[in-house]
Amino acid sequence: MTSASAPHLDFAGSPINQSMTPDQKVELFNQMVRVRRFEQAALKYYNAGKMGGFLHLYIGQESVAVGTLSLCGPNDHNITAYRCHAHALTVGMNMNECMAELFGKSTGCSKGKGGSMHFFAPDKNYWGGHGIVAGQTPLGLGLAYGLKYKGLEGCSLCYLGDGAVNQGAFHESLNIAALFELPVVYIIENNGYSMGTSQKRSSSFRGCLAQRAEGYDMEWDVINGSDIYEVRAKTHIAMERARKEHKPTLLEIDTYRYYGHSVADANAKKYRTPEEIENYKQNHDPITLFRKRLINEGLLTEESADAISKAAADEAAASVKFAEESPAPTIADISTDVYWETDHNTPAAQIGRHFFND
Amino acid sequence: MTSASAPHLDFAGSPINQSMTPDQKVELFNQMVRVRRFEQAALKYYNAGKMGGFLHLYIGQESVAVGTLSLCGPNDHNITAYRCHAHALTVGMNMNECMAELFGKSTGCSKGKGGSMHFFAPDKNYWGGHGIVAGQTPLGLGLAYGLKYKGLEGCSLCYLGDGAVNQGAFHESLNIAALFELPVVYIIENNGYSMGTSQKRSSSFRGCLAQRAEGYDMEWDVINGSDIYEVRAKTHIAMERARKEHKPTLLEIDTYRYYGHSVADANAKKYRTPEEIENYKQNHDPITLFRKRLINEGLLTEESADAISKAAADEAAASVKFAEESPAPTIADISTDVYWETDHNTPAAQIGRHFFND
Amino acid sequence: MSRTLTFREAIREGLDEELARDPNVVIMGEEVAQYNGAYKVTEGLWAKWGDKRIVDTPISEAGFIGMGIGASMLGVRPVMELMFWSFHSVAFDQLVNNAACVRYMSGGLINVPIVMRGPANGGNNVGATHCHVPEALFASFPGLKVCVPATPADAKGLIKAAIRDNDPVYFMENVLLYGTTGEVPDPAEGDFVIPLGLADLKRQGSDISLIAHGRSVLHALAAAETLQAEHGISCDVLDLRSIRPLDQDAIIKSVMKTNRAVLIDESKGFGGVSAMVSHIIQENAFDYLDAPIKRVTTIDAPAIYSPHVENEQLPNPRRIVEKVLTIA
Amino acid sequence: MSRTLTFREAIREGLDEELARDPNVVIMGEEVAQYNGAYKVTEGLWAKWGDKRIVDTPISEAGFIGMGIGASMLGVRPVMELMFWSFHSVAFDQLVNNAACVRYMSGGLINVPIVMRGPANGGNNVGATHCHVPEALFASFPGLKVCVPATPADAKGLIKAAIRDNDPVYFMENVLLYGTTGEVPDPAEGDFVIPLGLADLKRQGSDISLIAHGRSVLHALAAAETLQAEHGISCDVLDLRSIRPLDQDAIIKSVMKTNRAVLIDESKGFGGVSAMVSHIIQENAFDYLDAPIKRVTTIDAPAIYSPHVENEQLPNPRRIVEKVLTIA
Ligand SMILES: Cc1ncc(C[n+]2csc(CCOP(=O)(O)OP(=O)(O)O)c2C)c(N)n1
Ligand SMILES: Cc1ncc(C[n+]2csc(CCOP(=O)(O)OP(=O)(O)O)c2C)c(N)n1
Ligand SMILES: [Mg+2]
Ligand SMILES: [Mg+2]
Repeated sequence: MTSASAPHLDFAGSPINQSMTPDQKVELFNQMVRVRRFEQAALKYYNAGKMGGFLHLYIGQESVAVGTLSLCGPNDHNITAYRCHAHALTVGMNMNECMAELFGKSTGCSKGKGGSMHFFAPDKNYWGGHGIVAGQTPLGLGLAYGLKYKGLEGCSLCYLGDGAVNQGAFHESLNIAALFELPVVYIIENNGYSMGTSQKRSSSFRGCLAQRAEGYDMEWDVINGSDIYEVRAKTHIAMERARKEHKPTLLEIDTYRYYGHSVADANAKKYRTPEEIENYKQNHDPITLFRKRLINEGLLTEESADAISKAAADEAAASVKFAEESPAPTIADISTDVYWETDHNTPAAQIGRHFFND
Repeated sequence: MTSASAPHLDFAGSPINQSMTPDQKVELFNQMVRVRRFEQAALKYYNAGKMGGFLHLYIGQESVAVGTLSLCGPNDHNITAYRCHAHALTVGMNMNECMAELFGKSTGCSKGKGGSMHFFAPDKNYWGGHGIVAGQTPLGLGLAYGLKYKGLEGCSLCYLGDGAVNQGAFHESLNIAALFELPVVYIIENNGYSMGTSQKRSSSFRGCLAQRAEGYDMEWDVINGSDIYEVRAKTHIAMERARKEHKPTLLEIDTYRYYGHSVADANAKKYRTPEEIENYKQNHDPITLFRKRLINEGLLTEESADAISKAAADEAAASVKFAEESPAPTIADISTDVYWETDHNTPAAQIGRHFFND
Repeated sequence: MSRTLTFREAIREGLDEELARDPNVVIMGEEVAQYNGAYKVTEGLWAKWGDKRIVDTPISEAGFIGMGIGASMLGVRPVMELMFWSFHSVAFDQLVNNAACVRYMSGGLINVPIVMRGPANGGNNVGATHCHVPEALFASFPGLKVCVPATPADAKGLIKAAIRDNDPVYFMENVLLYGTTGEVPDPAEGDFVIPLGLADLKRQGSDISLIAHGRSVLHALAAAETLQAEHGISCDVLDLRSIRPLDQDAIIKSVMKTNRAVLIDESKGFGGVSAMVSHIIQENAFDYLDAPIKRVTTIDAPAIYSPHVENEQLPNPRRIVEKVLTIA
Repeated sequence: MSRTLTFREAIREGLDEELARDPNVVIMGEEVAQYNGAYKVTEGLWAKWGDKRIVDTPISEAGFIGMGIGASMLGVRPVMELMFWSFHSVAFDQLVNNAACVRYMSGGLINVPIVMRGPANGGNNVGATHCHVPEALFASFPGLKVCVPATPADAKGLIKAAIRDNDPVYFMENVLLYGTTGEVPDPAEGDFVIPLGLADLKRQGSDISLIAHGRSVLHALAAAETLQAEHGISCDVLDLRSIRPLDQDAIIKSVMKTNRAVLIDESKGFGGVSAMVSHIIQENAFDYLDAPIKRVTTIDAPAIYSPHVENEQLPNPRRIVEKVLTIA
């Protein structure tokens, strides 16, 4: 949010962007659009009472998940907080399992046990989806630890919000990351607010939040999130530093959310002005800007862009149908997935009482 | 510990030192000596099996507590970790109640309930004595909050070790201190080790630990702890900033402990060389250096210095006698001091069961 | 004369009255001021009392709760909101060591007059990490007090007692009760305070004692209706209200009358308030029991998200009726 | 053939064998490597296994435990020492949310094969913040397993089972047992593993069941001697060993035989393992009980420092004998 008026460099020419094929560039656009369409559908059915709990929308921030995760190879892992749908879809989870999870159905990615904040796909190197602010930051460190322990050249991307930087566990993680030289890239998705609290009211800092990394002798950078090319260019540097040198980095990506903290946030338009929101939508929307960009580059036309958008909306609509028609978990399902040993009915599971219900 | 070879300035002339009377200067020496003699006596009787648990000695670090606390006025409060005897004696607790606490006697400052790590004297603005590493750091913040809330011109001095800086609660405290503009001075007593772990093996940092303050847009400084004049001069600046501007500071005072982490630390001479310890004793001991200094200034003679030392040793010996002769707590005492309301037998204490013993 | 207030309004009224009574009372927490509270319990208080008395904090529970504890040692009386009580997990050290033990370790020189409050319950589809039910956990620490109201009047009376208490009181609310309504005495008729440690017999019966706290009390009352109407079973429904101090006399008295007990508790089955109450009953009314004490607790797994089955994981009237029928 | 080992050596031998068996096993914690462990449990392991397998961490429990949990999701098997279990308070979120709930919230996609271990007990004069007794606390979280050995052989057998278990196991030791000795089978005779969930009847009797875990088992055995010799009372002494999973069958079997039970538990009186066991007994052996179940717990106050009375705050043989005499 802070860098909107900083002098703008063109990152299209950076090697990691230049090396993309036209299809790959269009795919970035497609991914961002899919995320947005998925969430728009979710919003609609949340408001229709089809889901419970919280729904934290990512709309406005799509370039962050899509840009950074597009850089991942087979040994790169990632983990985030509760605003986790974009990361899920970008790593390759399908809309059906994600929408069904929101609907609390047993076909959901977490069988309806996790809900909106808890999407996971370990087979796609995606470790969730976590609800306690900054609670995932030591886990992200652990992924990096595991990679280094196993001698794999890869890195861990660990996302958190601008409000999460003031949790103790995050700071402990930064120190350990630097001290142990672990291949983790922390990415602050700075959307300017933690619920109704502006960044200025929650954090004391000098130039920016990422600069706190200096205290741990760690590299850092700030990224304009409205430009997916910039997101990729700068994140790539950090990821390479992690993979090749086992050195962590703290990145701060300036971005914005258009909706409230969660859909239940009745104050969404009270703690920020309608003008501020409108300005972002008009001038900084990562999808709109990238669409223009690709049209200029001759890789998209208005028609092909619209077709992508339409296809994504259709896919989202189909996922709603899938979710609606899926079965709910049963009462018996409540008691599974607690212990690995009992789920697999191992010898260990036969011994002693594991569950305590009168 | 790091700044031992930094160019040495003379802080005798700084206003806060110049303003001292000769008696006040001699009193600083006296206080440091009293702390050391008290702990030497404690060590002797710990080794004789008169106390239980841990005994964390402060020997070598005396200039820190004595120098900083000598700056305190009626509205200045302080709090520290488990290495807490020096702070206790310096704020004016007497040796008897302190020694009796070590002996686990009911005449102890905490009635034998707290032990070595838990000395308190709220009437002297001293809030302990805390055993969980960095657990006291939010409390120190709270003292500052209370002062500001009540409109008092004062500050909170909150001490912690070099190993404690990597606890989350401390970082949360730094952010809040800067954000809320609270009159707290955090003082890292950097003795180079957290138990057997050198500072380098526990913390990643750029120049020094205190520099982490920059990430919170907070002032900081590093102080050579072997010179009590420097301790006073630089701490005074931070305290005035707190009192007058409600701005926090992070100070790091380089110092050294001669004994193990606690007396039970069997490895005390394994993780550091005998030469290193000897060097500190010979060249950096704050008491020896200040004694020389005061003799040079004509405020002490060898004889008067020895007399001070002798008086302190006698006082410590008398406190041992007091402790030995004091009664132990009774079994009934175990159950008091749990709730204010039951201790005062208020109407609230009459209602409902407070204690659960079959 | 009494008015009908929601549970939320009743707590707010209690806070407001205590803010007026004692200038040392300060409300702190995430989003409690300008945002009016995540669950709107503190709505309007910032507008009325301003920045000094109603304080927004960063998302640093260990930091701000520890700060409140430290300030309380100097005489400030912080009433701190955990947006969810479940977030106690990141501030546990401050909650169970600094708040609970400092008085003891100082030989009684210090006391910590704080109140911690916020929602603590399952049932609102927010999943495992947000649905901890920590009343038994904190009640197990001597030095702490815990209370869990079930009605608007109790909520108001108890929050006022909590704020005046000179020991740390952990006050647990249920999100699903915030919108429920009930009669609350008019402030014009005098200060309305309910002491900690006093249970409330919310229904009189003779055949079995249903002992509960928090939202489970409402389930117990509903179950009691069904049991009376459909099975002719007459239930005492005892609302503990306060967990520590605990009204053991009321528990024993009820069981001595009915000779049977079912305990309803949103905790998981290993432990919980109900395990403790069960032990106390059998210890103190052994010869009066005609059947084993049974419990209805949350099905023993982390809290499930799915709104389709979440209510079945929790105690509910149907499960209570079924359990009662096994022993009555 | 068995050898006599100390409790400390037995755990170390178990760790060493598992380090050899599985290259994914890593030992982490404060001072566990170069310093050889604050209580010397890991002595010599760093010298033998080196930096990769034995890792010193900063004093950042939330950070390094969370790191271990994250690494375990990728197949590393961290065995993490808390220098004192009491320091769980600064890592509580990682321990009860990330370790206990991630499997559930992911619908079973993830498991967290970590072991947390370290001393958890009162009795060594370190005061209130260092003497928490958290076995019941953690056992109340479904998803976690908890065990508390009392003898060197049990300690070795159980730590090996814990490391091989694919769920998080919290292993609690007692500092005051580290130096105690006992027979431990020779490794040459084969892999010695004791499954979680199996209690051990450490003494056979007929008049009353003494049910305990950890160091309290030794007190119960001592009390049983006195009761036999001085009062002619014959005691079953059942060592639970594992708290979750819990050997309920063994508990019920013993009580059905003796018809009386005294539970010994270092927890404070509100809650604890003993409150749960009490409830289970009365629920499942109601008709067999000839007297109320009684408990011997730590006197209900924060842990006192004074070595002169600390032992009286804890369960001890004298207090057990006295309690037994009230019901036998
Ligand atoms: C420890 C903890 N405290 C409070 C909350 C409640 N909470 C959830 S999200 C949130 C705001 C976080 O803001 P930020 O980190 O900026 O992320 P964003 O929502 O903007 O993505 C809060 C206070 C929580 N989940 N966990
Ligand atoms: C949360 C927590 N973790 C670990 C410990 C055990 N412990 C006590 S002191 C200490 C070392 C602290 O070193 P430092 O902060 O440098 O202070 P110093 O002892 O040098 O004064 C450790 C690991 C503790 N008391 N609390
Ligand atoms: Mg944000
Ligand atoms: Mg140190």
